[in-house]
Amino acid sequence: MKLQQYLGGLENLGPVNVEKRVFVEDWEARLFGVHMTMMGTGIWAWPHLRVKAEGMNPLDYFKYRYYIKWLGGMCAFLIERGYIDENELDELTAHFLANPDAPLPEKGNKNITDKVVDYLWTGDDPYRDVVINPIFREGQRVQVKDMPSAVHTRLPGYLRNKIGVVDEVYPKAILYSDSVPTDSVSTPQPIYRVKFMTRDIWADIPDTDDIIYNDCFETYLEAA
Amino acid sequence: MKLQQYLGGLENLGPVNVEKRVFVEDWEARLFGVHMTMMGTGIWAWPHLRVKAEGMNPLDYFKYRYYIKWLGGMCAFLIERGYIDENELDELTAHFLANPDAPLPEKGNKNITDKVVDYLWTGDDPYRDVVINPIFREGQRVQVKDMPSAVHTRLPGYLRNKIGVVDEVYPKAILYSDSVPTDSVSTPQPIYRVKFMTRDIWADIPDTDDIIYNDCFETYLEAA
Amino acid sequence: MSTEKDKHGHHDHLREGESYYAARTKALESLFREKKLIGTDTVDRVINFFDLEMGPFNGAKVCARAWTDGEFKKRLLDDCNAAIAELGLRDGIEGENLKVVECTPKVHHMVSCTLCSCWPWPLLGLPPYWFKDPVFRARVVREPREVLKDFGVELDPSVRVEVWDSSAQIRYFVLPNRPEGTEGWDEEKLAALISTEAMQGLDLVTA
Amino acid sequence: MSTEKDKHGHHDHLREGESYYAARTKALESLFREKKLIGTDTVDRVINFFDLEMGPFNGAKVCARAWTDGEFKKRLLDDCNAAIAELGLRDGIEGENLKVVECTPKVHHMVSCTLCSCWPWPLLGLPPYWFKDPVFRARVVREPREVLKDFGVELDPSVRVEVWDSSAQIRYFVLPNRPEGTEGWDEEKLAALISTEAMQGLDLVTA
Repeated sequence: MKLQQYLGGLENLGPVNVEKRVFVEDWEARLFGVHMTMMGTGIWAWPHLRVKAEGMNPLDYFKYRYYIKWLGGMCAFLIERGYIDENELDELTAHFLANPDAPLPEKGNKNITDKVVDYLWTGDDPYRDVVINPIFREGQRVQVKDMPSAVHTRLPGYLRNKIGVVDEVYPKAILYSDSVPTDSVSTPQPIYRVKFMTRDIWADIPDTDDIIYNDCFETYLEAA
Repeated sequence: MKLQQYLGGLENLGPVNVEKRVFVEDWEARLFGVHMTMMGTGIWAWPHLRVKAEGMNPLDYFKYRYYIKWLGGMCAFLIERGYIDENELDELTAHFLANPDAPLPEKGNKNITDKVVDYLWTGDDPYRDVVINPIFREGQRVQVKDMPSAVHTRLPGYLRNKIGVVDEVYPKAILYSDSVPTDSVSTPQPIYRVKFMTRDIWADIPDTDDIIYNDCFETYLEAA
Repeated sequence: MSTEKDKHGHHDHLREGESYYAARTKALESLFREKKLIGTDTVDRVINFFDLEMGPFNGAKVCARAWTDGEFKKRLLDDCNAAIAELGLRDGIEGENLKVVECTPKVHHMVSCTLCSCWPWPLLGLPPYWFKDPVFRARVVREPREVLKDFGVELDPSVRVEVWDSSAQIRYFVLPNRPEGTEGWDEEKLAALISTEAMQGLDLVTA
Repeated sequence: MSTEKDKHGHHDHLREGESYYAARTKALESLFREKKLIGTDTVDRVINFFDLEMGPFNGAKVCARAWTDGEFKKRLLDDCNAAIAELGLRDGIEGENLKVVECTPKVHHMVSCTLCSCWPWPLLGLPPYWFKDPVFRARVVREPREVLKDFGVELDPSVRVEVWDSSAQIRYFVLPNRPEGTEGWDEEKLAALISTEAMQGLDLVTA
């Protein structure tokens, strides 16, 4: 069990940190800018970052702030794929650590900025125009499979083995990602909004009318 | 999900601490002596301590050493049950913190020592001489139920929904505990040693012949 | 490089402090510039984009219009991406497929992403810290009312909670209840009442 | 006392340091003495009991006899509690129902307690730190061979691993393989080779 795939429903964690800022340190915003550049120029996509997050020590996952984890994941990815050299990065880090006000090089590719902004406005629609024959219909009872643990999943652990009702069959096939190892969501397939009674997931909750909706890839479901 | 009930199989945790001593600080041995006294005089039993452990913040559970958690659990229990007063304990703690060499009072009940040693030699046999009619037989395939989360369980989370084979039907009924809230192991009942193929629990492991045995209370099983 | 370093090296870096993270981030951007993978103004432009173009001010505008124009609200609930274009708003990344869920006096909607941090960027900008907090994500599906209390919101027990846990590509947006006492207010005045949190169900709008 | 204190107070104490834990433990024993819930010598006697009476020296004696007396080994595997009495050993707490599992060149046994720290006290005394480590307990059932590597033990891949995860009241004890080159050794000399870890499957016995 990778805890990051089973976060939903984990008990006894204490209060939520209700911090409302997006970035709590200046470097986080700049790191986000680099990440967005990587997205907009095709260096990576969300699934690559998520694979890194799910592969972390779960205690570290809880311990470190969101963008600290991003920093680790981005550096690891860029080194693994040969975009940057680890020693070079370590040396430059030491340089900026000793000289925090040292300027960034006035180099770069001025076309990248427009490309990234264009990407922000365009996005990356996951719908694929292929023929789909959804095997479940609206109103049907479905059970969530208990798939083997994967490098990366889009199936929240707390839904495994649970039964819900198809609330909506989405009209087109969705491609999640064909470039990372997942538990079989890397081919375009139908997705379904499934409605679960929260009490069917956790029998001990007091609020028996509450509902949870989740968008499930077809491969995660079987007829109940 | 209470993580402490689902420890088995948790991934990406890093190396085991292979420390071979039982006690790594002197106070731990003395705390254990007090605990053993509580056991031997009927103040508490294992299930009370386990309830406290399973109710902890899971991150704290990983963070603190075993006997540090015992210290917290023992103090909380003794205060809740009125054996000691929290303020009195806090004041005495402050006293010994300021005066680490201050002596313990030369008071006590000299009969307790023999009683505790006698308990150590006698133990607490959980077998209960009641008629049992085990509903499963040796060689039968059984599936582990996915019981609602409980205050305290003896069902390892990683076995939920998994299928194994009854390896042995134990000859007598076992009483786990009738004094703590559990997921129904608090009545005497048959138990079974169930044999699981490790690959049936985790499809991605490389060692496909490995086996896990677990002693399951009857209430946790259904015919497969 | 040892195997141990291969396995744990990158995580070791996490144990450093803020000045290290800042320096490493600067080193990263510096290398991107050297390798011409980024422009000198790209990072500033991205930050600026989420300050001025994609932010919760968009979502608030949508709510205010929906509160004051019943026909617009119908179109919004039916097809969010099409409806927001009427207001001159654009969709884009993390909002290719937006879906609005409407609170009523009897039903309160909350959005979560227990697997990562899916969030409707075109309407709300980037997700705040709390949404990405593993503790929020762990608790919101099982005990949404308790989580609301951490945000200072006490929900009437008679109200049903519906949690929308994003894990595919639909991005959910909550249309909160219009507060009482705002009859006749114009859209701008209404929009100013609406917090980011309210548009994901973690706050109620009050006048 | 505030609600917050009720909910989190006892855990807060955990955040203190060793001198605090020592003082609080002393305060606990002190209060037990004041209230006559304990004798002045009880704690010392309990510590002494596990130093001298219930410890891994018992288990080692059992293994050495089993290695040198085939008939005893049969009785041991059949009924551990009865067999150890032949050696003058007593069972007792956490050993009311002992069960011995025998390693062979083809099968290696390991014991775990993923839910707490069940351990055969009459044969091995109290469990060492590693057995109670949540990381050990999490990993041993899924990746026993990797855990063995952390203990410096490399198992031949052809050997099947059987893990005995204690969760009811049976306490498992591993009879390790007798090492080669010990033909004719007496029981005392054999017993001296056997570590606590070997009797739970986390070590191999070598001469």
